[in-house]
Amino acid sequence: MDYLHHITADQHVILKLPSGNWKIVELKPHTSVSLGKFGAFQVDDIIGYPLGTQFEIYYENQSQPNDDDPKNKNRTPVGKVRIMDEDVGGSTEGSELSNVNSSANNMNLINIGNEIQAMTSEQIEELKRQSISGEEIVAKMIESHSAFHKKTLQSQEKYLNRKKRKFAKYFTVEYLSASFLLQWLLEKGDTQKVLDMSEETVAMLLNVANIRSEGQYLCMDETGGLLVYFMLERMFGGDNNSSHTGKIVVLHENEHANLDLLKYSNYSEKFINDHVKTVSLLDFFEPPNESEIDSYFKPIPKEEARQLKAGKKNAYQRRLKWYYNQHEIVQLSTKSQYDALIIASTLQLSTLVPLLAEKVHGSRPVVCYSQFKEILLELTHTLYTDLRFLAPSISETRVRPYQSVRGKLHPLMTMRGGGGYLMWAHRVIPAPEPPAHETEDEGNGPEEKKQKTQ
Amino acid sequence: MDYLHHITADQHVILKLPSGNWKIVELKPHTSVSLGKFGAFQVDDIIGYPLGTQFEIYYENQSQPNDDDPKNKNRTPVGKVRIMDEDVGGSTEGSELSNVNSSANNMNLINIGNEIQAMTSEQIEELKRQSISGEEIVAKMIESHSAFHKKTLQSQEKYLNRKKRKFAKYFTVEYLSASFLLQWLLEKGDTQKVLDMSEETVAMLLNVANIRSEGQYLCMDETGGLLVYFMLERMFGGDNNSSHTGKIVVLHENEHANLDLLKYSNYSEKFINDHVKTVSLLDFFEPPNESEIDSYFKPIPKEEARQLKAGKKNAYQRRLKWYYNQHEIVQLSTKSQYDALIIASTLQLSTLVPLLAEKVHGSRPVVCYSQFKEILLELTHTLYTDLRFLAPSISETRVRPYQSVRGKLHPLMTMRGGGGYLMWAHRVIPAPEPPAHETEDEGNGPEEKKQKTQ
Amino acid sequence: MDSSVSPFSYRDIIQEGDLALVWISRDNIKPIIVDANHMFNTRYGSFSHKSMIGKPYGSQIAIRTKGQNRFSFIHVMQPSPELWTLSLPHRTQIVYTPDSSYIMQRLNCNPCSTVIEAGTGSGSFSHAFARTVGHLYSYEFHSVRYEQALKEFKDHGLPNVTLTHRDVCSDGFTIKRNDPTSYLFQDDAAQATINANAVFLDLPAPWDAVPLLDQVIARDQKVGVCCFSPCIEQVDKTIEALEKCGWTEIQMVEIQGKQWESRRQMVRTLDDALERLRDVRRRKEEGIERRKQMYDAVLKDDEADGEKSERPQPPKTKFNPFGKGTRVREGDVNYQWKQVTKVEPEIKSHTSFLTFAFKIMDKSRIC
Amino acid sequence: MDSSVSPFSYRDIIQEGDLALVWISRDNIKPIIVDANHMFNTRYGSFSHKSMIGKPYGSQIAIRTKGQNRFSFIHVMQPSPELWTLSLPHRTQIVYTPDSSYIMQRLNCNPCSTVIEAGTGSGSFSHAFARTVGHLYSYEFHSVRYEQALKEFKDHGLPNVTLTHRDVCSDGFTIKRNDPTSYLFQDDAAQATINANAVFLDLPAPWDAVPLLDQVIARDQKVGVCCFSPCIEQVDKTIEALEKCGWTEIQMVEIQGKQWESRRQMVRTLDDALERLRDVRRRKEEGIERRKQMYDAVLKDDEADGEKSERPQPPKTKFNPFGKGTRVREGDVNYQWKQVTKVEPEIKSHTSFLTFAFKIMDKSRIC
Repeated sequence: MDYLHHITADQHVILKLPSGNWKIVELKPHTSVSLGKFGAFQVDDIIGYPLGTQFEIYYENQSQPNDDDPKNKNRTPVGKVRIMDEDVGGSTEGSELSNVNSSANNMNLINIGNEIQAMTSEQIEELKRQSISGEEIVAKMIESHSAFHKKTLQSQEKYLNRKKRKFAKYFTVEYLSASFLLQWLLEKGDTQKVLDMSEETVAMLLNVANIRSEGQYLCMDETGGLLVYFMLERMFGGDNNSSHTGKIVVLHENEHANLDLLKYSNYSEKFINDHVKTVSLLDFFEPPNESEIDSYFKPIPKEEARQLKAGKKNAYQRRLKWYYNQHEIVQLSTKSQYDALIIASTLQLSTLVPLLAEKVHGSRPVVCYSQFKEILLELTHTLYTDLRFLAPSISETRVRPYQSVRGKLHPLMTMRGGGGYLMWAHRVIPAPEPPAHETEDEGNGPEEKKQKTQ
Repeated sequence: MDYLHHITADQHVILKLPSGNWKIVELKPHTSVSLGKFGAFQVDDIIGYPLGTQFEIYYENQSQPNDDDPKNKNRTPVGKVRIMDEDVGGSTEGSELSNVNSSANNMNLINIGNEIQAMTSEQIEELKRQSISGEEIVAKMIESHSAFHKKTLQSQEKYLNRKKRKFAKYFTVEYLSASFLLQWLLEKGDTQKVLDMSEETVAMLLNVANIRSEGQYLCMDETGGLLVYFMLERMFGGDNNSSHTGKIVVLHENEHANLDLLKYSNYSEKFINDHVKTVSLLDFFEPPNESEIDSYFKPIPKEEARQLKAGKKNAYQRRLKWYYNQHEIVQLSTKSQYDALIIASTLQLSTLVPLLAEKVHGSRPVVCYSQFKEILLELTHTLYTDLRFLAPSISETRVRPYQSVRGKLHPLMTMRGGGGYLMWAHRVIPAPEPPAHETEDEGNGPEEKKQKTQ
Repeated sequence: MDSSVSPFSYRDIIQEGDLALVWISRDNIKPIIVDANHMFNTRYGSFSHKSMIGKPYGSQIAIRTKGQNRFSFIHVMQPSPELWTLSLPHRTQIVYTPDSSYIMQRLNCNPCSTVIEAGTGSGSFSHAFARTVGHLYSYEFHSVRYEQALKEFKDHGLPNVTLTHRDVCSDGFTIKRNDPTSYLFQDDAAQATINANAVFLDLPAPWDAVPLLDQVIARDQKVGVCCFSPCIEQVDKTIEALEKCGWTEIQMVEIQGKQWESRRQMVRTLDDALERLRDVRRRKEEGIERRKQMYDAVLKDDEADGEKSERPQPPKTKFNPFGKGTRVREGDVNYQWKQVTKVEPEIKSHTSFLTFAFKIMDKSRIC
Repeated sequence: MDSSVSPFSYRDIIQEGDLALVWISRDNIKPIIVDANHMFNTRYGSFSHKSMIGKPYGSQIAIRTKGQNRFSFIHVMQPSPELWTLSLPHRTQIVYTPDSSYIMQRLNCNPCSTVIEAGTGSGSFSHAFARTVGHLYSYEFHSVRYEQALKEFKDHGLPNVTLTHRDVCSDGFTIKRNDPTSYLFQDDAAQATINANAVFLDLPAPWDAVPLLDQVIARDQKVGVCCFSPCIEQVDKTIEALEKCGWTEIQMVEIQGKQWESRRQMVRTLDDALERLRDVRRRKEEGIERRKQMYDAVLKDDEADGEKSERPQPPKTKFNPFGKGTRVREGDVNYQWKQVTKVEPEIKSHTSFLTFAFKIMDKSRIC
């Protein structure tokens, strides 16, 4: 399973750029990947290194190719790569920065801008043309930056980061985990596409839904397959050869399920076909009739089928697939009980959940995601009055990241606002009313199912 | 204005006890105040010290009075007081506590309980009978506590705090600010009585409502007068002789306004009568008719009134008061425009606010408090479609207190969950539709009043 | 119970010998071993285990209490790591689900993961790890807790957990023969092969343990670590140690988890409030009319000093659309209600700071 | 404008010379001085100041744009400290209202307060202080900003603000004759009498200023201080200084302010979704029926290899209860909507840490 830990040909990986942005690429051998202003590299040069490795792109003096060919003027020249010893993608290193420990430099707080940069842009361009790394350029610029040491800590930091992002030519090749995929989508501005879901909320979902490698899950995923990818990763860890038997049944409200994002996964088509089943809501609630299916089509003996001519054979194979698919729908919609119900959908949950939960085993979780707490509020009020649901509650989980630099620790000044909410309940099996004379007697159990009075 | 800064006779003050609890007392001269297990003191002994002073109660050896009188057996003996040099009510002092800087004492983490306390309770009682302060008792107990230095930092702290609270006899006399009054109510468990309001939310309310000493405010206060007290304190700072002219008109839905909590304030009755007016919602929306009022009663010339006999005079004075009050209601409900509308009420805000806001000057704020965001959501949707309201928005403000001890800084592990929400909008004056042929043309201003599409 | 099946794996029917969780209320969940001869007693009544056996998990077990003939019930749940966590006594120091779930996600835990956990503590996080990961190496320095956890993991059927009694800060993570451990040594191996790719350190001084990790983490993979510390000063020392030991992408975060209850608040319209005041006014007006007459009388007739009789109290209002005075049950169908959410009265505002970092020990190329 | 009246005190009618705030949108509020000869230009059109004069504050000013004959409007607002804060460019370092309002409340600011503020910065907090307190002593170390604030406070009519150009960390708070200050010295007083009972320090190194406070705070009252620092290490040094200088009840807090938008989400029922799928199915069934016939044909008739013709695409569904494909305006009355709240896309997750402390210098008794 090298592809889980090492950069492998034909794999989808995600690249972290100096700008903090992300880029997903498929590593086609013998091709090059362009990172725009951060340079370009040859795929073959990075194959075999551990996933997570940070590479620097460098150019030898003579290696600016095609400079004369007008066609290639706007093409990023392909450089060589070397492994970087130290991470520079994280937060700013504290070592270069003097500490704020007196108010002595208060006076120079303002008016620090581009005007006090002593190097000309020509000088910088010259440096860039030489085989000098971004780090080195920045160091030289600091040297020549007379006012640098008069800046406040914060502005020093900002300055360094800005410069680094501008000149550095490095990238990190990461395993395309579900979390990175989400981060990439959020950075692209696809917040609404993933229903404003945050990593911490989906992480909470996976745990409270008790996702296990051997579970059979009933799922609605309106995030384009992101939720399903999170589940697959949790269940199988990207391992195409996993022996685990878990299955996700994805219900959808359109003609076809939208699991587009799985195209970035490194699971084989076979693997996905084995572990992810899609059924439309209509097929699920009004499944085909078995005898009707059989009336449309009956498989002929294998021997016979094998002797069909090419054209006929294809048509037969398609019909056979349809036939098995229809029977599978019957199986999934009428004969299966599930280990959890997991919903991330903008359909009205209060009408959906009570019906779908019928297919969930007792004691198993029902977990719904919504971007809006009010939607889950309506849902829980519906579930409160339904004895098949135990203790529905709404949870909110938020991560607060810090600037994690020693001597300058503080929560990040701004962060994304949303992240969504979860409704968590357990499917339970109500008992028949115990015999008693006063049947109109009100239920008065230790856990009051009915709304409590304030 | 000594009573604002110094402990004054007949003043309401709030006492902070070693347990962290609060107690409101009226300082009646020549009486004593009992703090239960924390001792008792003579009011006269503390008069004249600055508000905010921390006192220790101590007992001289012979000063256990009435020990033989069975009547007084359960009465707390009254001690003497002395000023404490150092605050011990705050967070634990770090000095006595060793730092966590290795895992060496991991092994002794558990099973630290009462069983390893070397002093007997008799010994402790003995110490308490002697003229020994709580601090000293705790110090002696630590001395005799063999396992103390083996405890983890956190358990050391907990232990010290527990012991201090148990034996210390000190108290701090604080000015009864609106914030302290709120804190006292919350600690008493009166969370619902004040609609779960937090200090930070009401602080935000005071600022966004632009409360000024000279403002005329229309207010609904379902917190028993707490909100009005916050406003009065902000407007007048507890100064009975304030020259500021501000006024709060309190609308109420019951026969009388409930401003009970003002009884703890140190404002004079006259002051409150001058600056706080109460009008029932019915009187406000259906004010008395002026000629009707006059038909019920007309003042007689002062000379005549003065000559009325005692019984008649009283009756006349009451009628006169009623008469002026009725005319004041007319004034407040039909002739006044207000500088802000401030509502903390559980009446349906979406029906209330549009009507009350009619009485608010243009460009002045409308601020509503609610314990629940959903209530304000309904309200803002109503206001969105009403052109008299500019940019209604919902805000949430939360304070997160830290354990503020050097070397052991962290946010408090638990805190109160609620605190409420605010709706903030500005009263504005819609322009008549500018003339144009296509009157059905949709409004398309820079600030879209209508709901934006996603 | 079939001893080869973990009580934490999916099971459908309650059977004799099963570990089950009895849900009395959200704050009161109790583990039981199902035993046909036992009763489960609550202050709401006694429930026989016999009545549970054979029923599906999740079943409500209902009784009529003898004395008052009241309907009383519990639910019998199959344990999951999250329910198990909820069932632990609150005084225990545990890693709560919002933290543990984020840590697991951030360290990308899955069946291909090998995880180190120090210390084991209450074992609640161990259960969540064990559900998901390939193998968990858990270390506990305290011998009593070690023994407790050892038994618990065995009872709970967690074969992918190796528990070792160890102060990792002084003695590191390497597991040797004769160490107090549940590790099963192969043949003549002198020490365990761990190769962890995810590490969770819940220790007072993680900086002592960080330098010792290199011996046991996978060399040619990206390995993640999370240090869990309540105080900010611990974070500072942890970052120092992580930097010194070559860990990168250091980031500290906090998790804030909130739980919301669904409630209803009565819709009290202005019209109803006004109608109620009108009712009061009507009653008062009688009084005023009478008072006016009295006042006129007073002015005209010196004899009548009506002090006692002139201020009759109007009868208390009878009209009350909000049912004040009587206690209205939330949701009472005679009133209109608005759905609202309410956060818990006391929230967990801080658990610990989570410091994450990553490392690849050996970046050499394989081909 | 009557120069004796502050533009920040309550005024009703927009007048020539007034400082007013033009509200274009929540994120776009611009100050203007009303001048009958001026226009206020936005990308939505031009608004003449003349059309504002004489109208009440809060008035909507509406125009029809010439080109498109579209309705366009602004609102003319009277400045308040909070609106003024919103009108400041976002890049400026300012103390936002959730912080400033809490600080004012915690320091019990009211007309009897005398407050010290260092530094003045953008002056936004100064406006909020000035509205409420008896007197504000504000200190600014940077000369350009000092001059700017001096002019602004004068223009804004804040007579209860004394501004002094000073690096308080090195030179303290005492105001002497000949110091660059707006303080008006009485007679032959050598220095100002300050006696502050509330202090706000927004400085990079408040620990340098804390020891210098004793000279200017009220001696016989309880005085409160709040230090405003972004980094936790600054808090540590601040607490150290406060403890050393005899300040007590030290407590650090953070303020978290969020703004919620009101939105609507379409109610999409299961029944509608099913009906839509039924529509698709009906269209497909035709296809299936045809395919079945073709299949039968294929099995019977070797000649027909229907590769091209046998898989007709069913016509796209026409029925769509959710109006997909067309862009539905939020709140469109043809659909059902659920009211929801949405937090800002980017929240201010951290402003600064607020460290509070209190002190009574002289505890002697007055009688």
